Amino acid sequence: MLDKKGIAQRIAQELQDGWYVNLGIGIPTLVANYVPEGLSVEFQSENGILGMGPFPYEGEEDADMINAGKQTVTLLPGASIFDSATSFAMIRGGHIQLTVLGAMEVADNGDIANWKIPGKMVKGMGGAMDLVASAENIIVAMMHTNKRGQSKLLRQCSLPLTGVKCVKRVVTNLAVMDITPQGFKLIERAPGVSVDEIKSATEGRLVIEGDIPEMQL
Amino acid sequence: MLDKKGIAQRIAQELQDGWYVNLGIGIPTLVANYVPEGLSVEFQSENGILGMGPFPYEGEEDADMINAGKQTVTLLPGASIFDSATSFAMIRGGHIQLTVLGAMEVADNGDIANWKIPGKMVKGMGGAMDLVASAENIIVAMMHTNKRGQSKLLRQCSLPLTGVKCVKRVVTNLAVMDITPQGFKLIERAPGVSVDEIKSATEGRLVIEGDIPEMQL
Amino acid sequence: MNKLVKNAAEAIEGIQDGMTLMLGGFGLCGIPENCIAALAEQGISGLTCISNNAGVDDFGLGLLLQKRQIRKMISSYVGENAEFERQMLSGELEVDLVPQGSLAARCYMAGAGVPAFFTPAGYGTEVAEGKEVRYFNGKPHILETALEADFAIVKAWKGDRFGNLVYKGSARNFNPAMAMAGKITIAEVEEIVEPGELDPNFIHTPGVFVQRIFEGTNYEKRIEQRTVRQKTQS
Amino acid sequence: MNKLVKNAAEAIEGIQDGMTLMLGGFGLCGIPENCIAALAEQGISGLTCISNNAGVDDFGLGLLLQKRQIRKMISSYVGENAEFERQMLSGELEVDLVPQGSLAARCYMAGAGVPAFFTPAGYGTEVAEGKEVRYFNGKPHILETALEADFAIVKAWKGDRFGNLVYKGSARNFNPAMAMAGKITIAEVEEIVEPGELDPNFIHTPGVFVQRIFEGTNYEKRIEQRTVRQKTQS
Repeated sequence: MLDKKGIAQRIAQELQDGWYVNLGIGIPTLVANYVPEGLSVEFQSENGILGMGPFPYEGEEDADMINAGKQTVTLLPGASIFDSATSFAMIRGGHIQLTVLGAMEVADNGDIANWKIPGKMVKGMGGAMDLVASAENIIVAMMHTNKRGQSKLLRQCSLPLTGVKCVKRVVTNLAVMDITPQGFKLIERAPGVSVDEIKSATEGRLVIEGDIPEMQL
Repeated sequence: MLDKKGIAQRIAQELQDGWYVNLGIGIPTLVANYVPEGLSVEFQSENGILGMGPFPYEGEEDADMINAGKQTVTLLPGASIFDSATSFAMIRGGHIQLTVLGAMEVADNGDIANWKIPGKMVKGMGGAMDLVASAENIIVAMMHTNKRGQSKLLRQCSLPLTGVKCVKRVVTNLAVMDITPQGFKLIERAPGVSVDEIKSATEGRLVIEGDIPEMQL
Repeated sequence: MNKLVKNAAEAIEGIQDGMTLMLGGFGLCGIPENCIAALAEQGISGLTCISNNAGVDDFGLGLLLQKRQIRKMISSYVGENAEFERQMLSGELEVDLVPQGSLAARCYMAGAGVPAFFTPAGYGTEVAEGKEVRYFNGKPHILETALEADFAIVKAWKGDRFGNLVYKGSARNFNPAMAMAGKITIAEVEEIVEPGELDPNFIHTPGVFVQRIFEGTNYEKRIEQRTVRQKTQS
Repeated sequence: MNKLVKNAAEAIEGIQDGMTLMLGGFGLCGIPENCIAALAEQGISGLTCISNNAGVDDFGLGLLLQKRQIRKMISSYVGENAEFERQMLSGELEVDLVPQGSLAARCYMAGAGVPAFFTPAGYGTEVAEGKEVRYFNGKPHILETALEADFAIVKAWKGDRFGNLVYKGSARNFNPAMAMAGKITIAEVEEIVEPGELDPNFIHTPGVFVQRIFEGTNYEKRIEQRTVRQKTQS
């Protein structure tokens, strides 16, 4: 079974040289720590940065330089700054090759819910609806089940949707799955996790074809 | 009767302090030469300049600094440069207080034609359609009649339109007229021009109320 | 061309109860601190505020929420403010949540004279309810409309009396698009410079979009998430 | 992140007969001279060219018109080119004239993922024929669609191997919006600089929009209307 860092590490394997990547808040943010050697990728922050670097050294924080999670960050050489309208022009226009974001629920048709629990949590969708409606390549990073042990991979989302039929791949603490017309197609098992464990943790349709390899981290 | 410079001079009287102004090619360009003392106005060029100044001194021309008429120009302090999309965002968004342009024909309902003579001259509309559709305050600068002596102030335009019901005021070599629901309303006569001369040179409906003063230049 | 006003109090003259304001910033970054303080002081109320976020409890738009000056918020993310959430859940505060990219575009489009446009964002969600759907290249889009404001209030780094503005770092965010959208746009800046000092090639907001400008004072520039790394390993 | 190519010949690889190209520039100002020369040399034909103007008879896109490489032009103003007018009036060349602001917006919107938008420009004229009309605030608007291109070719002043671009003066014009709109965007620049040399706060086109970049040579930068004043009177 993977921890959050493991999920991020596995997703980092999806990166390709020259890609522009938008990482959501939470587990997705950790992906930046595992960029494979020799790959050049640029991270976009939807508040208006391309080429985000690591956190600043202590004492060098700049209130005017934050990421979409409101954390102080730095810029790498080749970075650029732009306004929110331009930032979402990039996103909506399909110029970002990979979007990684968290989710409360994912349905086996690619629907995603991650912005609202009616009557309870109403923080807003931020940039998530623009991201999921626009990107070609959307990977969800999340735990397979919620705190009460219920599956977050469903036949149908119960929460208000963020986007429809948009998720391409899901990476959880248990498995890597692709969204196919037949449902979640199991691609890889997390280390030490059996196909049966994944089955029982997945409420949505799960497609299992042939031997399912274990992830190589 | 006014010459082209006189028309420009009369239009310059319309300028107000703090206005942003777009001047079309031809007579309108000359308006910049007659800005009343003490008024601060900024000239916009739709290829991406605010704060256009005079022509450069000989030898100081810069191929990268031209106006919409493709003439080499300079910038004044406080000028800014932007791209074409932003330039027309300004225009379409109603941020320019006055637009002055030439016309082949103006109708007494405010229609204007200035971009095409079918089968003959097809240079294109450039930015004229955006300007006339967007600006609140459009003044046409032109000669009252064409080279064959025919009126250019018509009941209805015969040439393909640039915009409908958009012209607010017309300044010609003979008169200043406002567009009203009743037609061209005569506001001022050019020096030495009689109301009858204006009447006979105007094909569209002409409204004459009371004494018509002569322009003060 | 002189758009200089003395201070925030003079800049916000004419803002009345019940008006719609746009306020730049992302989180607490790049927010018009001086004007927010002046609005709080004057107690103008019944406001509709268009702003990506709603500040935190004791800073940014949180200051206006505390004093119940805001009737309605149009935002994309409001997660950092407990008082906001309380007012919203209790129904005291009307909230219209808008996808962040649509929010930015709706400001930009208002400034650009485009009253409506199609975007894929929000299709199939609550956001699309009641909106026209149309397919382009086989993909569903919804029709979104431009957002207008009686006043837009933005914060820039430097500016001149023509209203030309330059922003610093990610404090740019929503400010340029909102500057375009206000019927009257107020800019507060950290430093007023002489016309000509800002390179015309590198002005972020041309002065034509700005009606009033002043040099703000005592910027706190609070950091919400101070994240750092240690210098021990180089 | 290395988008550097050697020269124009390498940059235009993959451009084929019958493709749609966008080319930046206003008149002869800010046009991609090197790429136009390479297109002329390689004789790629049947092109649809989206460009505000069509050059003059012996420069700019006029070079491609001379060699009959262009099947269709999408432009706003084509007044400076006798050969163009001849081909258009004779029917050899298809021409779609578009209001200049709509042209710029249709490029920008393509790059921004907005497939259609309403604009007042052209309502009631030939341009509106066959287009949807809708009223907003009592004013008629027409629905315009985004323009896409197989390749966009732009000219900038400086750039780096990440594709970041900076333009000079009014040579900016259509280049930034077109840079956003190409499926593949080629940028030719007067000077390639090291990443980090361009201030991140003042980059006009972020590198994400650019796929290939090279340092051009022998820029002629012809002036169409050399207008000057005398120094005699100060």
